[in-house]
Parts: sequence; structure tokens; C-alpha cells
Amino acid sequence: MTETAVRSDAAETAAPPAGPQPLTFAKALNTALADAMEADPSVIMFGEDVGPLGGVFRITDGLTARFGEERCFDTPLAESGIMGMAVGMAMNGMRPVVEMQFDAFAYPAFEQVVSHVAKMPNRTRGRVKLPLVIRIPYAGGIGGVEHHCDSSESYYAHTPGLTVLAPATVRDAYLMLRAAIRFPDPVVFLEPKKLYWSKETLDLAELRKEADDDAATGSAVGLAVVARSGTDATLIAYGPSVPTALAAAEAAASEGRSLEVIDVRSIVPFDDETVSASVRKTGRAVVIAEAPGFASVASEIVARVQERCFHSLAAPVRRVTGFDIPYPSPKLEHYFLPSVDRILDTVDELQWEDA
Amino acid sequence: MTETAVRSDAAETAAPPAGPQPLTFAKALNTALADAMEADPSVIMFGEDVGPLGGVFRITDGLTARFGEERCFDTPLAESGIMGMAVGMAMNGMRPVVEMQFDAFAYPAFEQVVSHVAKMPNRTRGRVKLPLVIRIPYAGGIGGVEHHCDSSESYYAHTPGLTVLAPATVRDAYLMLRAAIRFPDPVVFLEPKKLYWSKETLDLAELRKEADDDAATGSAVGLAVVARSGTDATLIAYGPSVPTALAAAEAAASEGRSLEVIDVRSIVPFDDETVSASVRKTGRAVVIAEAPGFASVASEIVARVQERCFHSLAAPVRRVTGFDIPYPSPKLEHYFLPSVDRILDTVDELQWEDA
Amino acid sequence: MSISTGSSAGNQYGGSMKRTGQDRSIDVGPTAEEYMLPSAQPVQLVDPQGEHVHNDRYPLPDGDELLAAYRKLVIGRRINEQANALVRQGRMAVYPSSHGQEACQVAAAVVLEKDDWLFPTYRDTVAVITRGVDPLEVLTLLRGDWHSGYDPHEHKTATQATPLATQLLHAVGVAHAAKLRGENTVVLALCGDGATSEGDFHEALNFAAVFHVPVVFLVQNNEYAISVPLKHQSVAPSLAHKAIGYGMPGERVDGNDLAAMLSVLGKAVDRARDGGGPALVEAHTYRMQAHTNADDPSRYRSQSDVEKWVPRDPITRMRTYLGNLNLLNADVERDIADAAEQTATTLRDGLNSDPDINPADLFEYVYTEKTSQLREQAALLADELSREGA
Amino acid sequence: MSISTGSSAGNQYGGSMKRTGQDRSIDVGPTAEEYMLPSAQPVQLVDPQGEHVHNDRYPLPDGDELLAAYRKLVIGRRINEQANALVRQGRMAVYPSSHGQEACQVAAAVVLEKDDWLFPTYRDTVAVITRGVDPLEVLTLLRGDWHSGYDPHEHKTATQATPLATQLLHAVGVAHAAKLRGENTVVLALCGDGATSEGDFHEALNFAAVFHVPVVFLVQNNEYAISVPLKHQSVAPSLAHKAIGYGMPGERVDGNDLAAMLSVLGKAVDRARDGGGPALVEAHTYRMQAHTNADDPSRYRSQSDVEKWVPRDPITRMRTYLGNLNLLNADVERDIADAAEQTATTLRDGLNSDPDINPADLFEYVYTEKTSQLREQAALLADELSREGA
Ligand SMILES: Cc1ncc(C[n+]2csc(CCOP(=O)(O)OP(=O)(O)O)c2C)c(N)n1
Ligand SMILES: Cc1ncc(C[n+]2csc(CCOP(=O)(O)OP(=O)(O)O)c2C)c(N)n1
Ligand SMILES: [Mg+2]
Ligand SMILES: [Mg+2]
Repeated sequence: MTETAVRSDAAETAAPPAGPQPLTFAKALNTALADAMEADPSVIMFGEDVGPLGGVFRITDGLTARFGEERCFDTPLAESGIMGMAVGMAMNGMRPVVEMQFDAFAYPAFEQVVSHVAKMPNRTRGRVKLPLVIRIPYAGGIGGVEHHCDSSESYYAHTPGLTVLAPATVRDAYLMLRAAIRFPDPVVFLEPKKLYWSKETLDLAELRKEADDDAATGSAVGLAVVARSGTDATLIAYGPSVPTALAAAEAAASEGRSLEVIDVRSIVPFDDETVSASVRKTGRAVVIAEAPGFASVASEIVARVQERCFHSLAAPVRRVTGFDIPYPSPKLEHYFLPSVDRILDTVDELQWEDA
Repeated sequence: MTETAVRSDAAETAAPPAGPQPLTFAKALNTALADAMEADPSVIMFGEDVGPLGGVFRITDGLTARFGEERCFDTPLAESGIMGMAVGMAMNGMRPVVEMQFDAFAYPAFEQVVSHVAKMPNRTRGRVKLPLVIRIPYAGGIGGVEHHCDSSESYYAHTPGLTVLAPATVRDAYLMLRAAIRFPDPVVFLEPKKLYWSKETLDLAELRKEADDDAATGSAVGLAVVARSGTDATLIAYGPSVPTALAAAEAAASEGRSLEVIDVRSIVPFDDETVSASVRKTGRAVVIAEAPGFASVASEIVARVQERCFHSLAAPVRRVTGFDIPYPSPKLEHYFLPSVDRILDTVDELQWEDA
Repeated sequence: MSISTGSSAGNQYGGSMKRTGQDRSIDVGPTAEEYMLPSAQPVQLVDPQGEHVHNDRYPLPDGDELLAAYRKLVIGRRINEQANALVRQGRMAVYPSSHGQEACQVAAAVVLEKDDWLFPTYRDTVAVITRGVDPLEVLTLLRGDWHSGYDPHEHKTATQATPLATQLLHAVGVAHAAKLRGENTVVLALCGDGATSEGDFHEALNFAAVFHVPVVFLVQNNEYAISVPLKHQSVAPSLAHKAIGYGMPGERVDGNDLAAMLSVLGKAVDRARDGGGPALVEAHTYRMQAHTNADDPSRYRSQSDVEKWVPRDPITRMRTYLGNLNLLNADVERDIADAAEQTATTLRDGLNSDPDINPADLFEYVYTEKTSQLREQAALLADELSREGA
Repeated sequence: MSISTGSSAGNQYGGSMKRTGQDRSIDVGPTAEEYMLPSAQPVQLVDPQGEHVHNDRYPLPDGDELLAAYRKLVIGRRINEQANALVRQGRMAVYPSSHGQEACQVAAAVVLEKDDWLFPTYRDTVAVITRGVDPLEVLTLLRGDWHSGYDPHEHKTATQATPLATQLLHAVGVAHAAKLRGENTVVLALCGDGATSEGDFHEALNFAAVFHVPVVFLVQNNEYAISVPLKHQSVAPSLAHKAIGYGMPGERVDGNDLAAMLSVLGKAVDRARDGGGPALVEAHTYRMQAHTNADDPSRYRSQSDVEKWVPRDPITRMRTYLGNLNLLNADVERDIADAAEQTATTLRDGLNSDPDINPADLFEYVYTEKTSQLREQAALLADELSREGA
């Protein structure tokens, strides 16, 4: 029913000092938006409460003040309207970035997303491109009430024509959003709400340079990364589950087990190469995701890995996902979310007697 | 943009003669609706063009004439409206059956389906039950134009709280629709359009008796069946892909390979027992579905099978699915759909050198 | 319409219009426009100074009725205050306050019969409690124990809706089902000004009109949807003007005037019950506090704007009016204050003890019978918890 | 509104209303109601007998303009006939005919400038061809070669929309983008009476009004949505009455009167171009044929109902009117007939040769660059086909 976790530190708009400095995930996104709008006048931002308020998570903070209300503005409260208008604007020379206020509030726009955003370029044999970005604060772990914590990536990942990205680090929040806005096709950009206030120490000037380099090479979309190297088994995660996977790997290390962690980053397109290379090396894999497991992105990763790495596998590929139940109320969510313990339990079941 | 394949034989409304007789899939559904409405006055049917026209596929043919326009009626053209009204009617003592005219035209109702139909019983700790059925003519193979051929089952199967059924035989069309209407929870009932005109010779009186028996035992939801027995590999399919799988098994038999075919029937809940028993026996499996494969029900089945049958598998579980592209225009759809040849090719790749 | 080149509808015609043409030469009965368009100004029966304002069409409720409702108004305000305090104390996760909108809240609850249905939103906690639902069950949602705590059937009160405007369609369905059975249930469906922009608002009003079902739609226009002011939501002469597009009557009311709210809503409910079909009522009110505790209104409106609404407070004017009628005296006021304090105590005490939370419940209500998948998952969690416990 | 107990809005006030109050005592300019509500009767400039009907606000287009449009009308009818024939001959999968609605189709195409945008539906093939798009490219969709065959940017004509009402929002977006860049593009967005019930219709009109963008919404009310008659779609006094709920003017027009369509749409387009904002125009017309060839209208309407509309045919009255003006003679008529026949020949010839279909195209346009997944899948299909070919 409402924003749930607003901190004011994301609201700073002053030019950041030079050199490495602590940056939140939220501020990285905010900076990426500002930089993209600065770089390209066709980039515009709209949605619910993204204007003077700066969005309920303050990701658009200061944009209206800086770029004017023609380039960052509030719409009437209607998500299909927002999405449909974005399609038209993208058809006519703009690069709209829209914010869906929360994951479950993107559902009213589902027809526009599935029947138009995903299909228009193909429908017109590429004559109509839709360079637009759908930003969705998504997933749980913030004590949000019902409808504020859905992990909705599987709906989008299953829809051909969409590119689906989920950053897990502050660095990627900046670089991937820049890449998404530059991308010629529509991108569903999933922002793990619970990471909004996570911090990294980064040099913005260098990040910007990197973004410019990527603009030349176009390498940011479609690549997974090895977030931690290991030898005994591979944890495959994305978005909000990456820190959990890393924590599990850390815990496992102290018990003498070396886990590799893959941060998928780009759900569609999917980086089979990086994932398969890791699993072929370790022979064991656990896929971690918050969404209910049934017919999900996690299912897909399990399926792909066993299709491609079957003869390297010492054990079935396992999943640690949300249960197949509606996202629970705040006091129960910790039972639902993939936890370090549940991951380690699952790793323990990977038939180590064979090893 | 419109109905595409209406045949008048589904429009017959006269009482059928006794004894075994040819029955189309469409007529079986029509009869199931009429029988359910006859049996229970709280069953009502509504949607677009389901009244005097009898639906663009004539599945509701004759119902308004027989039961009055209070029990089978047209609504204004608004799918979210239809779904939301169904929720309210189910809250208040009715058992609504709604028709979404085509798969892609159910998307405007997505928010109602995901945020309410699926969640209301859980939200209220079971105090509000939603005994409603969402009938969706779905999938392709009928030369339909864009938006008339989507295989949308994965969106629903991924949503906890929904029960998702897909009959593949005329017999099941009748029995499963009766079961769905009796079911205490919301059911997404997927009707493969290309099977509407398939025929079986059946004795309606016996079918009705069977439906009554099932009403007592409640066994129709959640069970897969072995549609054809075999020993060398298992083809796992549902809905429109079952006949294709059976044809492939038939062709394989003539080449000396014995394929078992599982008709999944109930996507959610999923019958792990039947599927796993078959794969453990044959040691090889191919999952067949029309929907784009990525993050789909087919991915889920692959994932479950390898999780549960890993040590029985002689080869990776493979998939034959639609490509990860929007459903093609009529003249190109045959390249997209799982075909007997593509299935046999895939079976050939199941590392038979081991056997 | 007269499409005149160059003029700007949006700016030229804001929200304050005079009603067209009552003085026709031949009397042919009201036109659709006269019947369905709202009155030129929001209906007001008691002004901010506590004076009665005469209205031809809407009678003033009698003193006893107003006194009873006033009591609920004061209790409602106290509920808002207590809930805010509980949030500050960390006993509750979030509270969308209806401070300033209590006249709408109370009217929405009291115009309904026991067997009628109410469809509230997240902001309508006071209406739900006023309707008689156990306050602690209501707060289950807001303290995060479960998605909803009361039995909707028991008090014919739907869960408090979060996805905007979706509940309006459920309301239509409930009314439609009742109508098909020949019951004379009326359904009152609430939403905010922002929610009127959603497609579901449109579909709900149209379905209600086409099926001619007894639903009264009450829009609490509190001028904001989180940070977005009404003028960015709609440039219609008023939200009540939307009614004619569905073929139903629309009316606008001073939403801070309890008497007007009771009279207009009451008439719409009576009319619906008598087979007159749906109606749209727009209550002009104001969200005096933040959207929720997580909001920062200083970013989008000034405190001085808010203060303009203080003199229009629904409680003050009713107290003056009832006082002038000699229906309020110190005893009565004390009695009302006690009742309000009593409710506040119930809330405080209730929220001070944590209810038992059973993780096994997670799997219990998703389906009537657990699927084999859920049985496995429930077992996994139970196993984890037993190992933790061990 | 006067909420009067027991009366039934739905039944009592159908579609024919008189306009309220023009005779005010003090002239304060038009009220919002006067400005935004449609006229009491659909605007008609040439009646079914071919006689000019005077209208204070809408001038009759001059003879040459009407003659040029009439030519397109006749060609449009011929396109409908030829397309129906091609479906019967199996050369085309499906055709939703606009027979009887050609005045709307032609007007929609000719009121726009080259740089304006048209947003058509599946039924608006004639409008798209009249706008200048290559007929064979248009028919790509209907014969099933690809989802759309023309370049939307080349003729500023969007693909023919199937998901009802969704395109109205795209139209708003195109207009908004143009407005932000200071271009004076007008967008004409088409939909049917049935589509007005969809949530996207509501959201599109509201967005257009709030952002004050130059979009003219044209509803072709042909009284049916497949089998569903208008009265089950809406009980509003008219569909044009919906406009006031968004704060824009609404107007209704005789949709079979080419002159009225040109005048009313033309004025709405001019007004939008001059910064006047959006408008809603409802054209009263009739779907003379089946929804598509797959439909069976005998199930829901009688042939005698259809025949009532024959005398209102848009071509007949325009021929009479132009004949009376001496603008039509045998030579001119023959010339027009030849042009129509020419278009029909283009369609026939074009559809008699099957275009090359390349299965590799399936993967070509999903993304600007194929994903690794699509590269694999394209290779699989190519391999299959090469083995088949071998
Ligand atoms: C479909 C949907 N979109 C967005 C939201 C997020 N949201 C919650 S309340 C709110 C503003 C609602 O404004 P209004 O309808 O005026 O009601 P008020 O809060 O003023 O009572 C928004 C945007 C939501 N709950 N549902
Ligand atoms: C969202 C959606 N729902 C359903 C359909 C199926 N359908 C195609 S045309 C049609 C009727 C449309 O009627 P109307 O808007 O009056 O246009 P007309 O066909 O009369 O031109 C329907 C229900 C669709 N195309 N899109
Ligand atoms: Mg509000
Ligand atoms: Mg129509």
C-alpha cells in the first residue's frame, strides 16, 4: 500500500566529491539516470511519484529539478497507461525510462508489456524499435506488506522480445542501468529493493568512463560474472540472492568447502558460457532465487545446466527458491526467503560421498 | 483480431442419442458446462460473446437459451472487468466460469488473476474461497493471426494459488472441466484450440457417471496419465502437444523404439509420482510443449525430473518447445511448433550408444 | 461540444462550474445531463462554522442520528491518533491515516445495513472498525502478522484493498451475485482520487451500470495520490462528472461535512436498494497527514496548504452544530471521550502482545488441500525448524 | 444529479437526449458542460436523401473537397468487396470488413497531414490504404505472411492493432513525444464501440487530457462488438458523453455522412494542432457485414435490422448530393469506377502470387542482435531445413 523503506541518504543531489567514496545502490541508480539524461536529451523518465517526490525510493530524486518537468514527470495513476504511453514515445524518437512503483503494481501493464513492448519490433520486422526501460523495484526482504515484494522476473523472462536485467552490486546498478538505457531494445530492469541501501566504495569518474567504454563495446548486457571463485560446487544467483549466495560461500569456506558464486546479472539473454564453464569445473550446482520455484527462472537455469553439463555433474542440480506460496506477510518472510542455512543444507545434499 | 476456426458441428444443441457416439472436444466442453449448470444453480458462465453467439468457438452454444441470460451472459468488452466481477461473484456464493476469448486477451486481467484470484483465499486464511474457473482457448496450430495463439500456461503455473489444467483428450475435456467447476479453488482451464475439432467415440452416460464418481473421490485434479506405454524413453507432454507426442511414439515404434508418453493433464498440482516412475523406468526423457522454452513449464518439468531421477538418467533430459520468439504468423507457425520430426531428432540425441 | 480552435480545455475550465439549464420552457422531465451530472457545488448541509445550509434535495439527518455519528467521528479520530502513535513506537509497520477524512469513514460505515457489503481500501481502517470489525483483527495487516485478519463474511466487509481500484470490480461481482439471487444487498465500494485513473475504475463503473447492480462508488478525493495532486490526475470538471460516461448519476459532497455525507450516501444507498442502480459519489476532503509514516510530504506540499483545511475539520463543525442544538454537553462529551479512550486502549493493549505466529500456516491456505509440492515444502521448513529447535 | 429513489437510470434514459440550457440570462461564456458535452443529435450535414442540413458550428466542406473524398469512398467500398472475395477464394485468411463504415475510413485518412500519425485497428484497412500505404503491404497481415507488412514510420501509420484499445495509449505517447519536441503533429486514434469498455480506453483519454496532447479519438460506433450490441456495452446517453469525465470535448456525428465526418474530424484535428488538446468523436455507423468471415451474425441480429441501414449508406447520399451539385456525371463516375477497379486489380494480382517466406526471419527481428539462445535455435531450424532439403 505504500513505500516502506525510505532513507534520506538517497536524496542527496549535490555533485559528489572526486575519488572513491561510499555510494548506495539507490544513489548509483539515481546517478545513472541523471548521467543518461545529461548525455542524451531523448531520455525521459516518468511514472507515479517520480517527480517532486523523487519516487518512493528516491531513485529519481532531483531529476525534475535538474532536467525540468518535461523530462521527469508524474503521470496519472495507471500503469497500463504509463507503459502504453512509453511505447508511443519510444516509437516517436524518445528513450523513455518508466518506473513501476512496486513489482505487483506492474501487473496492470502486463498486456502492454507482453503484447506490445515485447512484440512490436518483431511485428514490424525491426522497423519500429522500442528503446525503453521498465524499472521495477522488486523482490522482498524489506518487511513490505502484500503486493510490495513479488519476485516477478519469471513472467518477463518467459516473454520473448524482452531483455531482463537484475543487478546485484552498486557498481552494476550504475553500469547496467546506463547500458539498459542505451540498449536498442526494451529492457526490464529489476532493482532488488533490499539492496537499495547497500553501499560500495566507488570512484564515480571511473564508473562513468567504464560506462562510456561499454557504450563502445556494448558488452554489459548478456554477461554473467564469477562473483567468487571456488572449486567444489557452483552457486548460481542473481539480484537479491547474490549477497546471500556470497554469504553462504563465506560460511562454507570456514567449513572447508570452496563454493564458486556466479552472479547471473543478465537473465535474458542468459550467459550459458560462464555458467556452464563453472559447473563443468565444479561438477555440482545450486540455483538460488527468491521467486517461487515452479516454472521460474531458477527452473530454467537448472534445466539449461543439466542439458549442457550432464556428464560433468556429480549430483543433480538443486534449487533453493521461494516456496510455491504467495509472498508472506512481514513477520513470516524470513521463513520464505533463501537463507544461508538453507543454501548450506542444500549444498550438503550434493552427494559428497562421491567426491 | 477474431475467431478463426468455427465449425458448426459444435453448435448442435439437441440431446445426444444414447450409447457410444462421436463427440468433439468442443462439444464435450459444451456438454460439461451444461451438465454443471444443470447440477448446480450457482454455476454461471460469462464473458465476451458467450451469450447468443455461443462463444467464438461455440463452447457455450445453447447455454443462454437453456439456462436463461442470467446464467450465461455477455459482458462489456473488458477482461479485467470480467475477472474482477468473477472474484466478487465467487466471494458471494456463485461458481463463476469465465471465458477469455483468446489466450493473449487474458493479459488485461493479469493483475486480477495474480493479485486476487491466486491470493484471496490465502490472504483471508481460507475464509474467502474462490471457486471459479477461467477458461482459456489457448496455444496455436490453427493459423490464427497474432495474439490468438499464445501458450500462456507458464505465467499461470508460476503463480502460487492457481490450479492449472490442460486436457488433451475429448474424454478429459469433459471430465476435467466438470472437476474444475466442482473444485473449491480457482482453476485456470486451458483448452487447446487446435484440438477443439478432434473427435472420440464416447458414451456420454458413462462419462457422466464417471464425473459423479470423481465428485466423490475428487481424483481428477493432480493426476497425470500414461497415454502410451513404452520402455526406451519417456515423452512428457500436455494439452496440444500430447497428440504430437503420441504420433512421435507411433513413428518411433515403427523404427523399433518404444516410447512411453505421459499426458501431464494437471500442470499445477504436478504429478511427480507418475512422471518420475516412468523416467526411472526408461532412463530417458524429452519434455514437449508449444510455449517458448525459457523459464517455462517445460523448464520446470526438466528441472523436477533431473532433481528426482538423476541416478536413473542415461542422458540429460531434453526439451522440444516453441522457440524463444513471439508466436509466428500463420504461414510460419509450422516451423515453430514441436513436430514429430523434431521430437524424433531429439530422441535420437539421447545418447543411445550407452544403451 | 463546440470544438473551438485554439482554446485550452485543460486550463480554461478547472473544477468549479455552474450547473447548466434548469429553466427550460417546456417541462419534459430531467434530461440525462440533469439527472446524471453532479450539482454545481459539493453538497453541504453543515458549513465549517457549524451552520445548517439548506438543500432542496438532501434533507438534514435528525439530531440523534447526527449525535450517534458524531460519537463515531470522535472515536475514529482517536483511532487514527492511536495508530500513528503505535507506528512511532514500532508496534505497527505502517499506517495510512485517514485523519481529516473521518466524516467519510463514519458515513461509509453507518449508511449500510448489516447484510450490505463494504469494500474498503488500506486507508479505510476507521470505516472498517466503525462497521464493527474487531480492531485487533483489522490491525493484523498493518503490524505484518498476516495479509488480513478478519473474516470478510462475518461483517460483510472485504479485505482492505491495496492494488488500486481492483476492489471496485469485486464489489460489482458481490452485488451482481446478490441481485441474481434476488437479495436486496447494497454494496459500498471505496477508492481514492488517484485510483479513479486506473482502468479497473472504468471497467467497474461500466459493469455496474450495464448490469444495473446496487453499488454505490464513493471516491474520497483527498486531493493527493501520495505526492501527486489532483490536477495531475484529472482535468475533468470534477470526478463526479465521470458518472455520465457510464450512464449513472454522479454527485459531489463536502466530505468533511458528516451530515451531508450521511444524507447523500444514504440516499444513494436507498436508491440502489430500491433498484435504482449504481451511483458515483465524490467526497471533497483532504489528506491532512502524510500518505503513510514512510512519506515525506514536505517534498510536494507546503504546511500552509495543509493548514487551510484545519478550519474545515469534520469534528469541529459537528461539535458546534450539535452544541447549538443542545445535544452536546460536558457529560455527553466526556462519555464520548471515554468511549474513544476505550478503543485506543484496546488497540494499545492488543498491539503490546505479539500474537502467535505459526510458520506452518504459510502452506495452509494456498489451496483447500495442500498440493504434493506444498507438502514437500512444508516438510522442508518443518525439518529446518525442528533442527533449529533441537 | 438528483438521486431519486426507485428510478432506473439504465432504462429510463436511453441514447436520445436533448441538450440542456443554452438560454442563460447572463452570458458568462460556455460552462464546462456546454463545452464538453456532445450535441443532442449526431452532427449531420448531408442527410440520407442527399440534402444539405445546416449546422451552425460545422461548415459543409466545399464541392471539390467532397468530390475528392467521394472518389476515395467508392474506392474504399471496392477494397472491401475485393478483400471479401479474396477471402472466399482462400487467398486471404481473414478480413474484417468496414463495409458501410467507409465514410469514417476515408475521413480518418484525409483529415491528416503527411506528418500526422494514424493509429488504426484491424477493421481500418481502408483507412490505411486511403492514407497511402501500399495495399499489398497492408494485406501481409491478413494473408498471414507476417504480423504487419508496412513501415509505420514511412506513412506515419501504426500497425493495425488487434488487442483492443491498447493502441490508444501508443497514440498518446506519439503525440506527447512530438509535443515535447515542439512539433505540431496531430494523432488520430481509432477504436470501436466495444473497445471503449477496456481500461486502456479510459487511461488513454485521461492521459491525453492531463498532458493536453493533440490526439483526436475517433470511436466508430458500428453498434456491435462481434455479437454484443451497444446496449450491453454501455448505458451512457452516448459514448461521446464519456469525454467530459476526462475534461475534453465530445462530439457525435453521423458516421455515414462523409461531409459531417470531414467537418467534425477536421475541426477536431485543427483544434488539436492549435494547442486545443484532445477530443473524442463518436461516429454513429453500422457494421453491415459479419464481424469477419468466420462470424455468423444470424445468431445475434436479423437481416431486417441490417437492412434498415441500407438507405443510410454513405455512398448513395454523397452521390445524390454531388449529382445535385452537378459535380458528378457519367464521365466522372466512370473515371472513379476505373480507379476503384485499378485498386481491386492490384489486390487481386498481388494476392495471386505467394511472397517468399524465409523461416530464418523468425529469429531476425526479436532483438536487434540475436541472443546466444536465438542463435542456437536458428541453427537448429536451419539444420532441420537443410536436412529436409537434402
Ligand atoms: C495498482 C497500484 N499501483 C500503485 C500503487 C501504489 N500506491 C499506493 S497508494 C497510492 C496512491 C493512491 O492515491 P489515492 O487513490 O488518491 O488514495 P489515497 O492514498 O489518497 O487514499 C499509490 C500510487 C498501488 N497500491 N496499486
Ligand atoms: C483485449 C482484447 N479482447 C478481446 C479481443 C477479441 N475481439 C476482437 S474484435 C472484438 C470486438 C470489437 O468490437 P469493437 O471495438 O466494437 O470493434 P469492431 O469490431 O466493431 O470494429 C473482440 C472482442 C481483442 N481483440 N482484444
Ligand atoms: Mg487521494
Ligand atoms: Mg463495433
